[in-house]
Amino acid sequence: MPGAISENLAVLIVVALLSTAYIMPLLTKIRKFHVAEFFAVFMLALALSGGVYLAREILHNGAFTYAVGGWPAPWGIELSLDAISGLFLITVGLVATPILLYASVDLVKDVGSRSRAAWFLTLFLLLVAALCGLGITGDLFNIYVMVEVATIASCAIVAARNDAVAVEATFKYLMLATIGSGFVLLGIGFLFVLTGNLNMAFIAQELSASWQNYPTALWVCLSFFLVGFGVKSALFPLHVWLPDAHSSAIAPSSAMLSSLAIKGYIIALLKVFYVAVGADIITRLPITNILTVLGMLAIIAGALFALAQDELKRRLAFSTVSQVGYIFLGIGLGNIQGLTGTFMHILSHAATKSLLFLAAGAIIKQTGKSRISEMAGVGFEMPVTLGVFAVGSLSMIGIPLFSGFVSKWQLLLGSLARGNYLAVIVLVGGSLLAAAYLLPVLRKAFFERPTQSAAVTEVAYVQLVAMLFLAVVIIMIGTFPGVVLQLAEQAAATLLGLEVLL
Amino acid sequence: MSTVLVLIAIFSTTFGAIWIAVTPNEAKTERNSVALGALLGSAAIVWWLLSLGLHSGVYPAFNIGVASLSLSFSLDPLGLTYGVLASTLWVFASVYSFGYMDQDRKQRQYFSFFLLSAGITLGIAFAGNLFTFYLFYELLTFATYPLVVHAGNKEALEAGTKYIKYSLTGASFILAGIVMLWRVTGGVLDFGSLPAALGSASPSQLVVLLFLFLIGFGVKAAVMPFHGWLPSAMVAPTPVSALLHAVAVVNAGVFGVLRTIYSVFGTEVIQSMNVRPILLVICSITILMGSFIALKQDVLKRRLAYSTISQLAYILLGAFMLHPLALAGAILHMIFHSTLKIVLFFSAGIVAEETGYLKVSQLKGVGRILPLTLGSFGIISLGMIGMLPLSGFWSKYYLMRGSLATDSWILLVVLLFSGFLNALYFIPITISAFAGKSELKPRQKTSVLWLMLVPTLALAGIGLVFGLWPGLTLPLVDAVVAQFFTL
Amino acid sequence: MGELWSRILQNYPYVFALALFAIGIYTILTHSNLFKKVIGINIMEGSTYILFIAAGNIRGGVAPILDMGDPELVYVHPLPQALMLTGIVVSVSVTALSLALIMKLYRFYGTVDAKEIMKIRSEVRANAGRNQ
Amino acid sequence: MYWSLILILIPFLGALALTRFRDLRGQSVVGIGVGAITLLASIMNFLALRGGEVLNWQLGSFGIFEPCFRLDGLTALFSLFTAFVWLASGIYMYTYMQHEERTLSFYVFYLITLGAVQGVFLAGNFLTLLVFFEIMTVTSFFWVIHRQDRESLRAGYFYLFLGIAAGLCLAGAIALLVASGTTIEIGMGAIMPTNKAMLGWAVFLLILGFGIKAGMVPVHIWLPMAHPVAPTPGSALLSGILIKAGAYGLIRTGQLVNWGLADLVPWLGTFVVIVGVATMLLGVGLALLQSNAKRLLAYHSVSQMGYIILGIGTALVLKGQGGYGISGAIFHALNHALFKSALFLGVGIIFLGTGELNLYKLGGLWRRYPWTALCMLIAAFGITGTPGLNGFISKSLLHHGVFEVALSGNPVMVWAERFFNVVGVGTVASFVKLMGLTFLGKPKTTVPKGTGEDPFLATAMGLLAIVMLIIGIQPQLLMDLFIKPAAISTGLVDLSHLGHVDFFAASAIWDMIITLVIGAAFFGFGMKTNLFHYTPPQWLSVEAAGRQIVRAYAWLDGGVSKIYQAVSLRIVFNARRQYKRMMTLNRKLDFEGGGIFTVLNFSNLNSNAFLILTVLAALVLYYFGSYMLGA
Repeated sequence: MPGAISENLAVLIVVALLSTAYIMPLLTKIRKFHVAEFFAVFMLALALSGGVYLAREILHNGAFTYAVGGWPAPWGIELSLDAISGLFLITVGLVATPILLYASVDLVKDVGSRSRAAWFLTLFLLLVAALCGLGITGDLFNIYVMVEVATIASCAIVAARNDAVAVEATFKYLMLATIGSGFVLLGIGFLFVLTGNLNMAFIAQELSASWQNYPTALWVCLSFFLVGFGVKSALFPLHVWLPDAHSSAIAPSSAMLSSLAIKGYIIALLKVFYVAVGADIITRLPITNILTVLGMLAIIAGALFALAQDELKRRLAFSTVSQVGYIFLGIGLGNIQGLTGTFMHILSHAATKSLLFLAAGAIIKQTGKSRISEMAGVGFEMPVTLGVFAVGSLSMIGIPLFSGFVSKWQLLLGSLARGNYLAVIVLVGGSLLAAAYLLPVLRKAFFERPTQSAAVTEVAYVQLVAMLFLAVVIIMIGTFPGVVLQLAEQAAATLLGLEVLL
Repeated sequence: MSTVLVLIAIFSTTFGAIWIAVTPNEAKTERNSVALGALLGSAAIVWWLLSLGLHSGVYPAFNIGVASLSLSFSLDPLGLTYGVLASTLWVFASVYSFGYMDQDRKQRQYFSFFLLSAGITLGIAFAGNLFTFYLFYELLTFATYPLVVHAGNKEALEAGTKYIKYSLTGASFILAGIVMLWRVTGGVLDFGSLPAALGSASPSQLVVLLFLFLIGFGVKAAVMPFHGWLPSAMVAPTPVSALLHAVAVVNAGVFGVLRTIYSVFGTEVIQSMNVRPILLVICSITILMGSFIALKQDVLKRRLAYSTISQLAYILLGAFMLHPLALAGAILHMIFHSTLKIVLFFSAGIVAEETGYLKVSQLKGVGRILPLTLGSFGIISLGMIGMLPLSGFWSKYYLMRGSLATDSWILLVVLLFSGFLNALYFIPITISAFAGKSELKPRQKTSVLWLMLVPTLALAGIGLVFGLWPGLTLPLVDAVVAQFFTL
Repeated sequence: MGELWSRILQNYPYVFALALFAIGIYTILTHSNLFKKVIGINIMEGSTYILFIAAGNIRGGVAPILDMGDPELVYVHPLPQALMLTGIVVSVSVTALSLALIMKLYRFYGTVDAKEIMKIRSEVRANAGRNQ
Repeated sequence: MYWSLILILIPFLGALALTRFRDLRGQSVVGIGVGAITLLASIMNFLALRGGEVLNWQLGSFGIFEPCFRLDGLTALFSLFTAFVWLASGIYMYTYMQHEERTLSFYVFYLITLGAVQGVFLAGNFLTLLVFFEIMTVTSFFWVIHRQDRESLRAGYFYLFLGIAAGLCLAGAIALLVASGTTIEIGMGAIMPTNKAMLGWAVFLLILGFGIKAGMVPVHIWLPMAHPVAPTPGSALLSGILIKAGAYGLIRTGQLVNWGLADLVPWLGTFVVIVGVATMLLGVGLALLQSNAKRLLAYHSVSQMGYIILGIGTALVLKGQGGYGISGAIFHALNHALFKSALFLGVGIIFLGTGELNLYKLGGLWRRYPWTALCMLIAAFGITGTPGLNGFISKSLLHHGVFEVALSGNPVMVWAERFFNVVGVGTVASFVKLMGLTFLGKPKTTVPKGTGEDPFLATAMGLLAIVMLIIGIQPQLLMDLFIKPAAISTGLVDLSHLGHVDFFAASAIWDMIITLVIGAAFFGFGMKTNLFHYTPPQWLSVEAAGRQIVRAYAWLDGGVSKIYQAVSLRIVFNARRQYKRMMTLNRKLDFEGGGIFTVLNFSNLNSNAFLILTVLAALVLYYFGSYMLGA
């Protein structure tokens, strides 16, 4: 790769995605709209490869910072490219590409018209770009901007399906998310007031020097951040918008939101807590315990709510709540294994949940049945779809050889390292509950006689390819976690300020 | 070389399963030949590995994958015992299934999962560290679930759900145990080096660990409080109940317990923990209660299931006595009980297929119609009681000697008494089958019947041969005992 | 006590900002009319602008334009202002989006009152729940 | 050794060959042929050990299990008379089986059992013995249930379950023997056991196991039920031979403990004596009360086994001086085999003709069955121990033994001696009853033509009778030829006084005659006073006790299962209800109209925003709380 590109690759990824996003509406008029879609997919794939390249760089040459426009911090905008951003770039690319590929098949039919489809693509790419930005950014200003872009974009793609429930859900989502971003903004303001900086590295220096002087203020701003990002990333008591939004959107949107959008805010939260404020301060404050407790609550409660659902997508949405609990639990543990588990789970849950949502969308589209109780015998008609759904379920339950197990394993180790046996019980019980709410679907689909056999066929090959790709990703991560695990551990190490273990 | 062979042994059946999954449901001959070929192949390889290990003492061991959680396979006499047992009986069961499943509509599904679970069982047998063991143990549950619910009716589905619930709960106990072990030993999970690594653990940790593992494996081994799934899982097709619920799955649990006791903790540690009395009491209760409940069952397969529960406890009893003789008894009982019990299930299946009778009370005079079937049933049931010249005697004999060698007299009484209970619930079946008059007409032997009959008779013959030449198993048993006890 | 008062008086912009924020939240909470909710959102965000500007401001500071002539000039911190510009843009776009959504909702439900919408929707859902 | 192999294998092969024959004639020919071959083989065996050496050999080593065989005096004797009686009943079956159905299965089991019994006698260690012992139990069980009516099935179950119990006892005993550091070789004495207690329990289990087979009180219950219901040849063999397997085992057990030398198991001798006496008394007492001929004979088997057990017991008490006791036991085993089978066969013949077994309905049959009557008379004289017949010899030997132990003055032994005579009287009485009621008096039943004696039946009876006579007249010959080698091979120390036993001493004969007279008188008295119609109360019998135990178990089991059901159902029910509750709660949280949950309702925007604020407030408050507490 030529030097000019490789140096500026980080910012190039975001810029390229943004520009593609803005091109999209112009492509409405071309005869074959699929060209546009495949162009978008292609750009995503490029972003993915760029992310992989960056990750390799980071793994080998260590983290580095990039001053946008050559202006150094604190005046310029600084991108800090470390293992976190590498991992998250890979995650986004790896998951977003198949999702868009899947969406591209009958996007126009889903969202109504060509122009709407084009705008959908725009929003989608905007979302992806914002997430990448969240991954690589190094200062709070950027974080705020990217968070806002992501929020608006995700709201909009929920509303892409043009019906009452979707719009109502979107409005609620928008309202709550805006309140959340208001809190985030307040938090940023507090930090700024306290330290006079928006660059996280500088803030960290300032705080580590003088945080004992104003613990209360720091605490309040941390609570602002927690609540703000908690709302956006559906931490348990604040998840209330999620089920509606994620279950009423079209399949690709739900997949995108559930798997990636949420994770973006979590990454932001991680950066604020562990980079800006600093690991030693955070771990000394009770906020981590609160995160642990909330995480455990989320795991159990989310699973129980999921059990109660009969609508497949809604059940999956609640399962997202439960899985986010795992991630927050890892954050709360605040030790190397726990954070590694968090990162691994960000990746594996992204892949798994998007796969599940896509499969669910395929089932619903082909059979017209959205309730689990109606899905008897679907497995015989759509073996591939239900097969990948099975893969996703097993990974979600945390069976070895599937990606879910790797993260759960790390989380278990982390909670044991913390001596937190309750967390161990909750983690194990959570996976049992996951089995309880996912396996019945498979049982219905594969082992019960269909009530009336309507002639149902598999979805288009492209969609099958997309889903199979995700399934392969899951299994590969589960079988050979090596490199990814290394990256995750490095990311955790960066957060904790340990010297990178290679 | 042998590394590759191990992998082939494990995964050949998997390929066979995939092949069958893609062959159309009509191609019966192709399917059957693929299944038989794959199973025979893997069985042959396992036998070869066994002979290699026994003669030259070479046991292949190797790792796959990177990072902390590596799949490691390492063969040892104990694993090979289980592997040989499972893979061999699988061949017989497959032949039986060709007959039994002849008219079934979902043969493709059945046989693919049948082969799949065969490979997974071998994986359990050859696992070299706890993680690999847990992985295959977990997979076995999912691979066997379709076989359990094969009938597809309400009852079968409920039984399957029960099965999954029990197994997953047990597996999660094991997972917790493994993680805790990982913490305690600092990342050592290999069976070879575990007992040494456990030296640093505190007694309380050890007890917690032990019970996590024992509960986890006890679920599949159907130890008394956790036995509920086994009888209800008998709704599965007979070859499945025979193979999975008398041989493979339950023995996987037993095998796990053996691993826990001997490979994970090691005899010294367990001795020092003095939990032995509790475990022995639990086993004895399981033995007796199992027999007592079996006395009351009228459905033949349920009766067999409860007898399985009680017989498996014998093996655990032998394992918990921590004495070379008792361990030999446990290994012998693992081998002999499987070979005998599978015959009983096969016969029950033939009766169900030919006459449609499922209850003991219906069997009056059926022996006249199916003399070979019921005859082998009767003879083999004598073996279950522990009568010479059938193999069942020798394992009990060694268990008794072990119990005496460890000065636990009461176990001797338990063993003898449960033997008598076995007689009480097995003998009447045969007698009523041969004594009474049945209104059924004797029918001519179809090829299907022969497909089911031949494995049954062959295995019955094996039971007799082992009874007269128990020494045939001696090298294997000696190897296992020498592996864990320095004599 | 007095010391507290003095602190509050020193930082009156922050207090003011927080008060506004509370008002905005209160509006969102209490009014079931969607438009009023949007207004509440705007109030809430407005409060944050005040907070930032106040934080960035310096008594007697001038706009941060580099002037070699006079070294004693005190500059106002430019960063918050830039941030707030972005914030304004964001809030505008959010407002626009929410207004669009409200229009759609009105088209679907024939009302802009959250409670009404809830009632209608919950009936639909309840029926669905009864079916399952 | 080859002859021994033939002894064991030929019957099994014969059984295989039998399955080819569908017709009765072929089957019986095969049966007789096999019987003849075995007899020949056992004779050859006997000749093989002239000079009284002991032949041991292993049949190859199969690792864990080393089947080995032993041939010594005792073994040879037992296998010899086994083969002989088997041949006799084989000849008998030629005619008898024409009146039975499913002859094939009977013949097959007849032969397999022969092989098994020979194996039991020829076994060289207890494991090998156990193999054949179990086979014998199972196959002879099919004789018992041959009729397949309710009664025979019930008897069969008793027989089989007790047999299996016996096998389990032996298995446990073997394990104990191995653990106690002694040998399981047959014909060896235990030397220096590492654990005396284990040896004691082992011996107890051996006594129990073999005792069950030998019809020892109190585990004799199967015998009176099983023997009568089998077809007559079966009864003859069961009573004549199979229970001798038990006796054989008991003798070997005695040998195992060196006949009480070195007091390995102190209590053993007295215990066996008491059991023996009890067996004698109970057997004869109940026999007197029977009206069914076969059952009467069966109870007599019990009491005669009592004699044998008593003999063994005296030998155990006398610690190596009990030459009389042990030789008497062996001799009596031989005799009992002969006359008891003869009696059963005779009764069988009558049954063929009259179809009647109730003594009180028979009578005056000596005209119809002269030959049978004669042979049965000989046998009856034998069993009552009339001078000049075989029973007299063995009984006087036994009496010598008992007398010797009684000299010790130990009250138990003294009473044993007295009971010995009493039982003699009872025996006489009951056999006077049997013979008298059957053959004398006036005929009460009509016998259809052509069902009388025929050459085969006569031959069978005759063979047995002749042998009995020979023994009775030439006791010393028998002693030197058979009994002494046998007694030597049981490892007895002192046999010197066996050389010059004066069987026909006036005193002994006088005693016996007195016994006979008293017995006859007692019979008359009993007939007058209807004593023999007295039926003992049910609760006295062992079966009743067993029934009580079963009932108790059923009651307990029912209770336990009820409780279990109740508890488990309750638990499951509660779990279900709680789950349902939780699910409805979740739905309420999810939908509008959730009652008190409206505050948290997920679909309600206002409440959601409120929720967010509460969380924030909670966080801050939590902090302040901890802060205040901390500060």
